[in-house]
Amino acid sequence: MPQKTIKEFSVEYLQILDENGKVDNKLEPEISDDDLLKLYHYMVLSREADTKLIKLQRQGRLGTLPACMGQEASICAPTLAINDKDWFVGSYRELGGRLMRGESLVKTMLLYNGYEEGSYNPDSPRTLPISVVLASQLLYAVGLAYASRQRGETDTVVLAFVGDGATSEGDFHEALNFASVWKVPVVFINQNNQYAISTPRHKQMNSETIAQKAIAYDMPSIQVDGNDVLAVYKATKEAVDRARAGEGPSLIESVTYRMLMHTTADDPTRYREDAEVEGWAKKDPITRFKKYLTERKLWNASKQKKLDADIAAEIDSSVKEFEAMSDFKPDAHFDYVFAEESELIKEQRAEFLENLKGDADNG
Amino acid sequence: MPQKTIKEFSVEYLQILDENGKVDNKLEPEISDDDLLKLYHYMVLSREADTKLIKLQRQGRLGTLPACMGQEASICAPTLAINDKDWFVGSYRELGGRLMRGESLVKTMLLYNGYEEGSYNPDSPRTLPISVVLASQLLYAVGLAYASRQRGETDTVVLAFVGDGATSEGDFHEALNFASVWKVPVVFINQNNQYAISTPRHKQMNSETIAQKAIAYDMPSIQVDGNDVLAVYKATKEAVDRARAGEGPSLIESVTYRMLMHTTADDPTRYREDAEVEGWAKKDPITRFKKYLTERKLWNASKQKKLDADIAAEIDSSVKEFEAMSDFKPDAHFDYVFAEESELIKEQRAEFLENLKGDADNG
Amino acid sequence: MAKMNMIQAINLALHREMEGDDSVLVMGEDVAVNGGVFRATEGLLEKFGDKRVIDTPLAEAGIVGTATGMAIGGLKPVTEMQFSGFSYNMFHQLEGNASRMRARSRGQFTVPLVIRMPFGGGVRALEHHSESKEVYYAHTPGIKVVIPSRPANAFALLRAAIQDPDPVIFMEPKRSYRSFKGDVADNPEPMQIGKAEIVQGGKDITVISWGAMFHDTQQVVEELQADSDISIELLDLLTISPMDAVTIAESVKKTGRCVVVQEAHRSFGPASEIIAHINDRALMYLEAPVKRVTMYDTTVPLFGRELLYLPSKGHIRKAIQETIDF
Amino acid sequence: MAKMNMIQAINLALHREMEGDDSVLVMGEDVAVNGGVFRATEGLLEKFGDKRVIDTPLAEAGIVGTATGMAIGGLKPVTEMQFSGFSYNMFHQLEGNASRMRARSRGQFTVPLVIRMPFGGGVRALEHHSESKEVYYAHTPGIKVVIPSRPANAFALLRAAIQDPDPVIFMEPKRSYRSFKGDVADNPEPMQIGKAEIVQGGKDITVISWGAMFHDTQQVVEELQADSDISIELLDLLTISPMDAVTIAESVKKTGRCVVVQEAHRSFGPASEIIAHINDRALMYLEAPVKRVTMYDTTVPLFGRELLYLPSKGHIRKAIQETIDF
Ligand SMILES: Cc1ncc(C[n+]2csc(CCOP(=O)(O)OP(=O)(O)O)c2C)c(N)n1
Ligand SMILES: Cc1ncc(C[n+]2csc(CCOP(=O)(O)OP(=O)(O)O)c2C)c(N)n1
Ligand SMILES: [Mg+2]
Ligand SMILES: [Mg+2]
Repeated sequence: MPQKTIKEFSVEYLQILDENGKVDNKLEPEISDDDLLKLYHYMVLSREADTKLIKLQRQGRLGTLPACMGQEASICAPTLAINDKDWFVGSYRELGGRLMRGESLVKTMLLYNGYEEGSYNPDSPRTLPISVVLASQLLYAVGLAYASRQRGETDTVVLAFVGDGATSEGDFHEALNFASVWKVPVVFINQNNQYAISTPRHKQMNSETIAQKAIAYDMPSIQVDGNDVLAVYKATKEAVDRARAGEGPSLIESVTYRMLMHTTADDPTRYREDAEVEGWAKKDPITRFKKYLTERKLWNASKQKKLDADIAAEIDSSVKEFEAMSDFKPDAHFDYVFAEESELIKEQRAEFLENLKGDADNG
Repeated sequence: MPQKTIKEFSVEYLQILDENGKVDNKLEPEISDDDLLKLYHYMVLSREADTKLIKLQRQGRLGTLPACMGQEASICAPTLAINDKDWFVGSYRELGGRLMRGESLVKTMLLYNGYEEGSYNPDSPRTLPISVVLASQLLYAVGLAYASRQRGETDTVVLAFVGDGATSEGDFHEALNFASVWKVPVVFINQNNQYAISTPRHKQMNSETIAQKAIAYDMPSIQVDGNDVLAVYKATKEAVDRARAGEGPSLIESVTYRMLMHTTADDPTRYREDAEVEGWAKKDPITRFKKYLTERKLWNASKQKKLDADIAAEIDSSVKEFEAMSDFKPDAHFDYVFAEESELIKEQRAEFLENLKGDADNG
Repeated sequence: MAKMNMIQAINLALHREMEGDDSVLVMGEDVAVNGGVFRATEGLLEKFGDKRVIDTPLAEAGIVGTATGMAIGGLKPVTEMQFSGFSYNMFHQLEGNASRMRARSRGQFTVPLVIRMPFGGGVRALEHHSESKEVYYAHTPGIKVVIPSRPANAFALLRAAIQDPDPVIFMEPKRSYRSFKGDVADNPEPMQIGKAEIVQGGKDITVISWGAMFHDTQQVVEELQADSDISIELLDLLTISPMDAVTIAESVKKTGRCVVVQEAHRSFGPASEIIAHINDRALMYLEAPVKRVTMYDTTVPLFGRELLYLPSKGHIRKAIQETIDF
Repeated sequence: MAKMNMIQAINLALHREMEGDDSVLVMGEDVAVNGGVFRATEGLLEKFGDKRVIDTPLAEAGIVGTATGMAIGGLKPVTEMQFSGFSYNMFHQLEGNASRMRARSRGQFTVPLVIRMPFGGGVRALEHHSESKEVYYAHTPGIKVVIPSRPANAFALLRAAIQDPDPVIFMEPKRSYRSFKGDVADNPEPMQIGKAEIVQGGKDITVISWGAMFHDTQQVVEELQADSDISIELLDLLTISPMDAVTIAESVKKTGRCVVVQEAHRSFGPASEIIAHINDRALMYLEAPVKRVTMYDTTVPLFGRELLYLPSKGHIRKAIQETIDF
């Protein structure tokens, strides 16, 4: 037996709704009108909320936070493809997805105001808190999927998000490997927004696509236009269906762009050209989606006006609610070291409260 | 633009000298007679030394050590493809390769007798000590390759070994990614010996080949019959040539089999069938190579007799030299904490020597 | 009541917990078919099947990371790190997620996870197989660190660890795995994590140790008591973190003297924390400095020299003697 | 002599070392084009090119692992961990290779590597961005751990770290990056790693701190001295490991009292090691227990509460007062 080819692979790309809002009807996914409108609602809400959060941060009313503008399709469309019984395992840039999952904007603001209370979301019991250690969340996503099957939930799927930069971490590799070996129902959504802070994709990896990384695990994958809600939804829905059917995990590379700063602490003009940003502005996912909805007669200017007003009001009342909050229990942190307080923690809590009194006395 | 294929990949397999010693002349690599004989010498030496080391361990004269039988082609053929100026970065199962690099068997025995002196090999200044933290060595292999280029050694190549099990570690992924981004001259040799201790390949990964893992990095790779010296050599040589020419790293999956225990602490009958082992015995790399040499008139029974005698004598004298060694400086370890001894280490060394005296006094 | 060694006791504890609770599962490298490289998990696969006894891929972060997810999802994974020396591959997972999930989510998500790992020297092993670095874990909030010393307490404490609603690092002194047997009651009083054991009372000096060193220490204590009229209070620490500062301090208040014997490196080692607790709670009772008998601050030597660098009985005896004579 | 803040001093040290030695290079996440998220490496890319100033892929083990190889191969890599909270991803590389290569190979292969990492709280950051876990590194043989407190010592100690033939963890108190300026001589006396600095002499009590806490501590010391006639000896630890036990002990022998102020968690923290050294060398001089003023053993809170959990000036003052009054 001489030299011969033993395996062949390919990577597919999917786009349905193009930059000009033209749709490829053969590929159009089935989405109910209600769901289409829900999706649009949350994409717009995400964008407006994002804008508001950044403003609040600039005014010193919130701490450092990440910007999401441009990635709304890439974040919200996958979220539409799962249901409440499924798990949502995010990184930190999935604002719109979290809102769709039922988290309130008040919680988001609490978190970015430095309170763990923002990560306590009993109304969304299957949405995990944001994860900052890059790619580490993918591993617990895989474990969650294993647990759901083991506990007899034959229907549950885990949706897990990760960035392009984070694919360089060992945990990314270990998670995809475990998922494929265990054949667990996880759908990995890669937000390929072209940058990891200042580092562009080509310094991050030598491969032209992230989708091809799934080949290392014989895992289905696809690259999609991440600013095209229809493509992102369709690819995710197919992957979710496979996962539910017991056919294991998938990787979706969603090609998108972070239009603003990495976080409010970042200055993107240091590492990228305005022209690049402008190019991507033309591919905006919301503009494109709106055109599609309008053409399908699901949308019009008066609906838009009402939506804008509703969202402005919602954000406004959330900010008010958030700003009215006070009275955060100072020693709360001692409550969450262990289920049962240890002696040392008990002593330290007492010392803490004693010192607090002292500090207050000292002004 | 609808759904379309954007990338295609394939994995090749190479075998030149088949299980029966039949050679595919079209693929036969150019190797000088001297080199062929050198390769054969070291493969036999490796096998005999391996056998002897295990015997010594069984007699309590050495500690736990790994067995190499069956992997001689897979280890020695790549080593033949590099030269002394190149770096050799092993894991722990490359005995034959280390001997080819000029390490003495005495050092090997010292190491497995629990003395770091066995890892001090000034005669082989570009061979790194064995590495036990799986896959971690791949990262420093990549760094070495970067350093050689940076320091103007435009010719140096790094050969790095890793097992099938170790491909699951995050470090494997990070190393291949860094190597491909930096386009450094590293050749990764994957010893796919089918097991990681008791864990077979199919529990380790969902992919059918390890070679395909290189696709994640757009890195050239190939799967070779690891018991076929000619195939292993040829694939490595091509990869080494590419690396030297500045074309970057490669991954070679060498499909072989660990015929004996993982280490002397392991009992392989707990996890695999004799029949499987017997099947692989028929593919033995040394038998096959000997047939090839004999057919090429490079080898005959009398040469074999001489080789056997030489090797027996060499091993014997190494064992004698090793066993004659004594007088290991007890406080040697304090010498290698830092280049310059710190105060605390100075004090601790004094305390150590004081205690030692006490212990001796106490018998 | 049966006589067994520590490995058997650990194995029995795993059997009992898996029988008693469907959500308990065991996972790690070579734990299923092979029964673990030390045979701690032997027989579990046959009894509980490969969904609850999992040979994982070879990746420690993968093991602890996925186990964290399983624990969040309602299971109780008992993971094995083949040797503690390879547990650092998962350190970021433990520090970053498992240890923080309760605090991060205000109790919404919790991680009842056990990480078993053989540790320590004296078994003529390869590099990375002989270290005692419990401090890395003990200095991390949100996790408990337990080190048994005998079959009976290994059995009881591992069961307590599996039942614990928070992450527990269960470090097994591999030198004690098979070196002796002890009585293990199949249904003993449960043991509580967080308590040191006063193995014997005494009034002249407090001697504290844990894990494999505990046995050398105990022998020296017995020899010293046979040879002299020193009355020694011997403590087995058992839980490294959170440390039982009260028991330590009460003992030292009584004896006024203390020796700590540990395999860990000296600097920033557990003995320093013990000394700090004594400082906080019993300083004025001290009649001599607390002595630290420890591994030195060198990399742990290969086995050719390891016994020289591990605390020797002579060293322990000398430390006790000098502290008494101070 | 120029006035600059700590970030500028670090940046200048990198410039000087890279100018002076071709084998020095800088690598990490976002260190080149972006000049580092704190701008510590600003201007290096333009001056030294992208072979010596490398934007790496996003992988901490990858950075430290490849840097280890570079160091073995004759270069002097200065790596940046973007925040210390992400350095645990490379812990196995450091513990398993960089820290051991000298011992493993009997000096044949050595690793002159620097790992810079901003650490500590007080800057209103996200989770994982505010921890002080120097102990993980300090308990590891074969590596040094340095923490500067001021522009001048940051400049001199970073240069010493780069020139050091062994791995040095250089932990930068990010709260002090831009909070004040100080004089930095471009060609100062070199500073030696391993020495604590007696910032001011005194005879009633020794107060020890380092990093960002040093400044709060110094302020309290100054206030106390203004308000009373307490004479305080103030030490800046500067090197965490190997610790300057002699300077600490000599000071405490003189004063008989000591307070340690640290951002690190209390249990198994650096203060415990300081107490252990005092125990070993100066116990009988102590007139009061050494006080530990520390972060508590809870996960470091998000910034909403972090100032409550970091040692406050009130807490420091109280500790000094109580120790004096003991
Ligand atoms: C393990 C780890 N290393 C470093 C960081 C610091 N960091 C935060 S975000 C970021 C870039 C992430 O890029 P990418 O994965 O592409 O996600 P994006 O921010 O673009 O959504 C870095 C380096 C981190 N959070 N975790
Ligand atoms: C990081 C790490 N985890 C676990 C181990 C323990 N261990 C030693 S060898 C081995 C199996 C390695 O298998 P493979 O990579 O296939 O190499 P082989 O032994 O077959 O040559 C394991 C799990 C280790 N040495 N390092
Ligand atoms: Mg990105
Ligand atoms: Mg193998």
